[in-house]
Amino acid sequence: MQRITIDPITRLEGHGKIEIFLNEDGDVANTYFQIPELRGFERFCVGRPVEEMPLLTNRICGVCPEAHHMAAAKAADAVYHVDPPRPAKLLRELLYSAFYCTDHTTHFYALGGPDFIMGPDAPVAERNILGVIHKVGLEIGGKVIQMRKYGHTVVEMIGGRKVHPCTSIPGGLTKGITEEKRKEIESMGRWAIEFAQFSLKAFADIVLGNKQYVDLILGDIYTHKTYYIGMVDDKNLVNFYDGKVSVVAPDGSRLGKYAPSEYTDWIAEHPEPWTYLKFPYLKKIGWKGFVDGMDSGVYMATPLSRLNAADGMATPLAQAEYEKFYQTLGGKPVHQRLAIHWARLIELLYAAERWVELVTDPEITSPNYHTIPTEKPTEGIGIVEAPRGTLTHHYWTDERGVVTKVNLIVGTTNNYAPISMSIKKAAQSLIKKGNVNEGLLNMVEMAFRAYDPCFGCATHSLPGQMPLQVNIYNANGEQVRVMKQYC
Amino acid sequence: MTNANFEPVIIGFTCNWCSYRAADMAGTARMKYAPNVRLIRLMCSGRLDPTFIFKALSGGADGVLISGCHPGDCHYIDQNYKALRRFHLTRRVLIQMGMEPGRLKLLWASASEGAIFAAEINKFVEEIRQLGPLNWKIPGELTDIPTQKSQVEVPA
Amino acid sequence: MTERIGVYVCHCGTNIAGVVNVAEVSEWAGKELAQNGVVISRDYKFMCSSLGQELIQKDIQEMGLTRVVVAACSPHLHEATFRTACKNAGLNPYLCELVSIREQDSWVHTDKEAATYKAKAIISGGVARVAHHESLEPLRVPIHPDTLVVGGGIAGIQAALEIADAGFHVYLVEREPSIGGHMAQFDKTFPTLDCSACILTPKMVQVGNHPNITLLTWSEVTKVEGYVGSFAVTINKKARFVNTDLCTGCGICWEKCPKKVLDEVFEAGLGNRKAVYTPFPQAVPKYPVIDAPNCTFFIKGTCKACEKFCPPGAIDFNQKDEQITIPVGNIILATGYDLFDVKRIPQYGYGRLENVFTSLEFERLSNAAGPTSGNIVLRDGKTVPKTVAIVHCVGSRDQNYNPYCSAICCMQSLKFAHLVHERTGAEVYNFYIDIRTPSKGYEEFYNRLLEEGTNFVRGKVAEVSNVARVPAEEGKLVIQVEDTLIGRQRRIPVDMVILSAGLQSRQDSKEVAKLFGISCSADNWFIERHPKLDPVATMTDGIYIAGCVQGPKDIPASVVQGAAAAARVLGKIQQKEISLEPVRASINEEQCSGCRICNDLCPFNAILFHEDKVVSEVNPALCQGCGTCVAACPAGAISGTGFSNDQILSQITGVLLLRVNEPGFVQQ
Amino acid sequence: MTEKPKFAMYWAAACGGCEIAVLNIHEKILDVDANFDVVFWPVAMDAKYKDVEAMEDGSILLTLFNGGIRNSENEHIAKLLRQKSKILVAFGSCANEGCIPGLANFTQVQELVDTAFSTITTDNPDQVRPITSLEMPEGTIQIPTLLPILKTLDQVVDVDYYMPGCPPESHQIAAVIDLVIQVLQGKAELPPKGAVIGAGASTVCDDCKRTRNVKKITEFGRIQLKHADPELCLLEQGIPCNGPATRQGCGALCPSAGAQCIGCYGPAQGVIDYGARLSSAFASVIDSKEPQEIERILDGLVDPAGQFYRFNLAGSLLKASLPTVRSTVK
Repeated sequence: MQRITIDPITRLEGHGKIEIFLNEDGDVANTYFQIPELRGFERFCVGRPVEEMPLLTNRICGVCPEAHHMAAAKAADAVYHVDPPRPAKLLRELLYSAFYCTDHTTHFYALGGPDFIMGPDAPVAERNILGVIHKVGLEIGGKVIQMRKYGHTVVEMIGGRKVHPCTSIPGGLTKGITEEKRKEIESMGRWAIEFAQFSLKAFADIVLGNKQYVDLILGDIYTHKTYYIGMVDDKNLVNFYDGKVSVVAPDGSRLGKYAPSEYTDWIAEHPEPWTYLKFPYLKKIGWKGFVDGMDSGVYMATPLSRLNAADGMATPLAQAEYEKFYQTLGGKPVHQRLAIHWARLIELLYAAERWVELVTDPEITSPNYHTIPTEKPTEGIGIVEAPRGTLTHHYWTDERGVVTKVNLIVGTTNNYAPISMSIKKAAQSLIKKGNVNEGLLNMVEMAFRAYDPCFGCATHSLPGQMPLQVNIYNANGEQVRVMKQYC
Repeated sequence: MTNANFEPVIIGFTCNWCSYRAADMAGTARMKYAPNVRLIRLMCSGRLDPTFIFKALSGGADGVLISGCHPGDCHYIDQNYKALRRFHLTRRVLIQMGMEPGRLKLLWASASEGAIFAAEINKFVEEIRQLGPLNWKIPGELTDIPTQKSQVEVPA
Repeated sequence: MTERIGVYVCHCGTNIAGVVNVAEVSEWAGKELAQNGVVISRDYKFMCSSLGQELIQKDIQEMGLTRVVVAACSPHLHEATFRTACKNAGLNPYLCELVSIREQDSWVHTDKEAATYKAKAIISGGVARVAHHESLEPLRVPIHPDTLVVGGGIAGIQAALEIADAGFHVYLVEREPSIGGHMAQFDKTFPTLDCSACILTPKMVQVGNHPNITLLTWSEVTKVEGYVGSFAVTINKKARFVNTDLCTGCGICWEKCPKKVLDEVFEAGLGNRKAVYTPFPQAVPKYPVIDAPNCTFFIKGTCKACEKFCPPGAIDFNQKDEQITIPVGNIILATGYDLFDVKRIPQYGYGRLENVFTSLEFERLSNAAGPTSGNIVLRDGKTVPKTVAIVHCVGSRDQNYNPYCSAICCMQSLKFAHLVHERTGAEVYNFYIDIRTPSKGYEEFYNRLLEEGTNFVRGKVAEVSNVARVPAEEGKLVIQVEDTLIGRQRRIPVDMVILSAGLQSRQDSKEVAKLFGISCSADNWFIERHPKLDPVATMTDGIYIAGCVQGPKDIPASVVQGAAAAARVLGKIQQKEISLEPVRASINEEQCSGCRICNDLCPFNAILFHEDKVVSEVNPALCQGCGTCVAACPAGAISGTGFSNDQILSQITGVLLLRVNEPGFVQQ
Repeated sequence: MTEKPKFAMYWAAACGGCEIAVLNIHEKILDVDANFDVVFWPVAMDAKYKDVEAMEDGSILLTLFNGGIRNSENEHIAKLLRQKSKILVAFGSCANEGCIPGLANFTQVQELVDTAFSTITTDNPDQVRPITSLEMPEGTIQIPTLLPILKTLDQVVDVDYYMPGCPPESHQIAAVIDLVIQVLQGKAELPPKGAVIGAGASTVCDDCKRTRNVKKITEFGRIQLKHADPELCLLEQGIPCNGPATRQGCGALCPSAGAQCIGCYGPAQGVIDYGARLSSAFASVIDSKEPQEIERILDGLVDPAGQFYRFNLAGSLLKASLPTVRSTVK
């Protein structure tokens, strides 16, 4: 039995560690994708005032604090049974859309993108943002930087801070925006739309234009027929901030939609003793292990899932791309994981359009951005779509609004099972006869990098990178080769 | 160690004008009390910074005594009320931190109350003895905390 | 560790050495505390002896010690001694720290081992602390030669005259129209029975004419700013409606004034005065005041009789209150006392039973210048009482009212008994708890009363009633009392009852204390700096107290305190400038962000906020060094010299040194 | 030109916000690329771990270390980077004082795991818990053990500079990078070892535009239960704002956004224990002399320890709750 350890997976936010066991033939017998840490937010948030949850859970993840800030704020609203005034909701979603643009940009150009732009087997040292800049030219570097800057500027204007926003409180926000800020935000939004279109074009040129990549995408290596979930509005169109969660079966049929208050009827988590992270699955279907298909409760929650789970996009340009997407990939649902990258760019376009839509709403500058809660605080659930998947915060409080219990099902966690499956499948198809090289390893990594997993979020654990180490043992368990790669 | 032969160490913060003089008076009157308290003189109980309390507790003390002039008798008019307020809040913090509230004691003692001062110290020492050692101190270097070595080894 | 610290452990004969193993301690310190900077550790029989001090000084000079720790008695005893010793050896006195191993160790512990162990611990604390001491220089503040005296009673008068006679200017402020205080209301003074007016008036006149005294009657202090040496005091001169530059005090105005007013203050409600008046004939200053609320002109808008008849035309109805601000270097508070309100004890019947009198009423009654020209008669104004009861301790030594002894009631009651006896020949009963006659000539006076045949009944009067049970009690006031000497309840019928009311602090004493930034006891008497050794100074530099404001006392004691306070002030003035303990707080402007947490924490108003720079600042001359703001500053921008964080925190670490090194420490 | 000085950035127990904050210096990131040889930066680029190992001690000029020390892994790499770096900077609240994850020090580590594995959605009838070394059919697999308490960087290795903030504000990061570049060009001096960089000496109030008066607290309030006056000091309105005790550096972002300061920049210059300072300040201005009344007012502070140690429990004098500390002694 040979053993390979990939530790950690790189260019994702947080931890991950893969154990690959080879059999006598040097083929993959099994893989274990382990999350080595747990932070215990569910425990140490107990005792804190509920209005602090949007500030504390921010720190679950500094990459998508906005998502936690929003989910927490919505949960805290629910705890106080208070419905924020419309302007507050508009502002929150505006902040959130701007954040989406930044986050998807970061992932596509800095984290996931390099695999495509540089090519999966490009030298390690070039497979990064700087490599992308060098290849595509400084112009794109400048644009990426500009996009991220705009996104964070809007987050700061509404959220008070660039990272870890602070303005959402039970009942709304602590501040609104002025007309001149609104104008700024609008012009940035319009630029964002252009940038999104530019990115889709780049993707079309570099990836869709490259047969090798298309085959890679369409190939079986990265395909799983699982369930998909994603939030939709009342017209069943993709929405990131509010709505019901739509659940779609591998055959594309809609299993149903659940409101935040119903999530416990739909989602359950399965523990394994070899990892700190739990495996969510569809309660109605049940946990059948790391398998796909109609009978396995394993589901995915990613940009691709959201597209699969919805009937379309709420904005015109994105809707057009949406249709092109399914035409190109042969109808709904799309099961190929690498298509997530494309779906992400479509969401980028949607977010940018939504951004402009919201900022041009006449109510956006209204001073009516907070409703003082009057009800006794009890229990509340908040759900938003984090870029990496459906994010659920559930709090219980005492009558003073002090948290007594917490449950969190975080973006990436949803995808723990499918990611594990993708890794196994990729490893099985790529590692033969104990033949391993970094290119292959990276293609294994690509299997999950597509999910843009954020195990900082997932484990609510203290993320932090660990060295990637591949130990290869022969059948006698002697170490014949050691490969170490940092991050 | 069992409480019986456990000798607590208590840090006592005294005000220069009342409680410290009460201690002096207990001395001149040769009143006997337990040798477990180490008094630290402040000009006024109002000088008491909770930092001192935490320093004492995390530095090896088993209990902390705060003493000052009786309400209304402060030599700096009403600074002992500030000590009173800090005492109440600090106690709340320490309770939340899992400490037995009995380890923090507030005692008003005038310069003439040597007997009361001595008696209260004896009482306090006994109470702490019953509570046992505090040990709010991470032994040695933090890095000495035994942890399972992770599998990722760096060859020397 | 750059400091070179010397540790000196004192045997104090056997006082310390008898319990603490001094040699062991000093040897331990020399060895174990070497890494903390201790370069020499010695023990000696009597460190405070000149030989002991020379020992330290020799080491300072020869070994170049930079810090000294003396483990001996309480710093309150010998801190000064050893600081001076260091100073004389060229070491800044504040680089010396005293560790009390006598009062706090050898004298209070019996277990030698434990005591020795404790000595080591606290010495280690002292060593750790002293390393962080800084050289300090006392603060020098110039003294303004003028003095403010508040209160024109005998204590204030005495203080004012002492200072004025010494050639320095005094402002004497009195809220009544005339100085004189309670003493002016008395007829005789115990035990010598000389006429109160006869001894007081000359002093009042002296004050009135003294070139060095600015007399401000009918005035009150409204604001006090600044600090010892340079106070700025604002005084409100209430409108007198009499131009004192023109007024001759001839008295025609009050003769002509048609309006009679019951005199609640000076005559204790027994007599009347006019709406324009001086409280009493010998009033100083001689100028009258118009009592506006009662003046017909101010009420109806007509009359002006006084104005019409005033020869120099000194009446001025348009006068307004006048605010003046004066600079002074020192302040003496002699604001006196209030009388206990006997109505609070209803069973004694005052106000209900007309022939029950208060002590003050009796003073007026017996006063030749009083409403009855000194005839002791009942309320009806003619009947001379045949039996008189004098009740001691009314409102004093009573948990329900004032727990303390009012000090003067015994002698006052004896005086009353004598006067009644002398003037009416009536039968006199004194009801007392204890007779207290501690001063010169007092006990003799008591004996004299006994000889005069006064009846002394030892017992607290339960009730004064007018309900007769036997014919003999008809139309009489009956005293119900347990005579504790014969152990029987007694009922004694009398014609007149005098309640010897106790003394209490002025009802506004709290406000006055706050105004001047000093403190009150639970009973609201002002607190002296030290009950024995510094009875007239307060915790606030430059502010002194004299007379009953500090606690109940008789005339001689008040005069003594007046003079004593004056002496203290003169001493300060003579110094031209004074040095203040350099134990002070200061704010680092860089670190202060003007959050204003500290602003309201200082009772001495030493912290001021600069709106422009948005930072707070401590006025070192006002700061008393309590350190409250240091502990409260969330930014850590305030530091306290003499009791810095470094010093205290390292002292904590120091005293815990042994604990932490204990074997078995941190064992569960 | 001669070889560029080496730059490294590492995250231990962090949320990634620090990395984002660094990326948020935007164009400046190109200066870093121009002036430094970025040898090691997990989130942004790949690098060979063995190269880092192979480097001579002290060959990395500047390492920005963010994240707290949660497990032996973090500790191990902290030591390695200390060894390889000339200048080691504790970067961000976690490395400085433990940050929000430090709140875990209120509870024993086992409780953290138990809670996570028994939530309402967890289907765990067999009470499964992570096992650090587990025999599977294919062989033994392991996961690291969590330390009993979360530690700050300087509780593990010697730290040269401290850069606070959760995360450090990008303009501060840019300024520090400028400074280092200046130093490289001999145009500036490094601050003394142990200094706090990228922050001011005073507190958040210094940058807060709200008007401040003398403080007298008669009531502690909750930000969601009132419409706070946007012009007036929040603390004066009873809203427990940590600004007065929190180091200047962020530009008072939260108070200017209508939210109370939660203290992410840590203690001000020369403050030993943030929580002690802040609680002392709050308590001192409580407007009552009556124990019962004081208690009533304090009831308004529903979570004092959390309020005062939100970001720096791990870095405080007490470090962790008593039971947690005791659990470290076996």
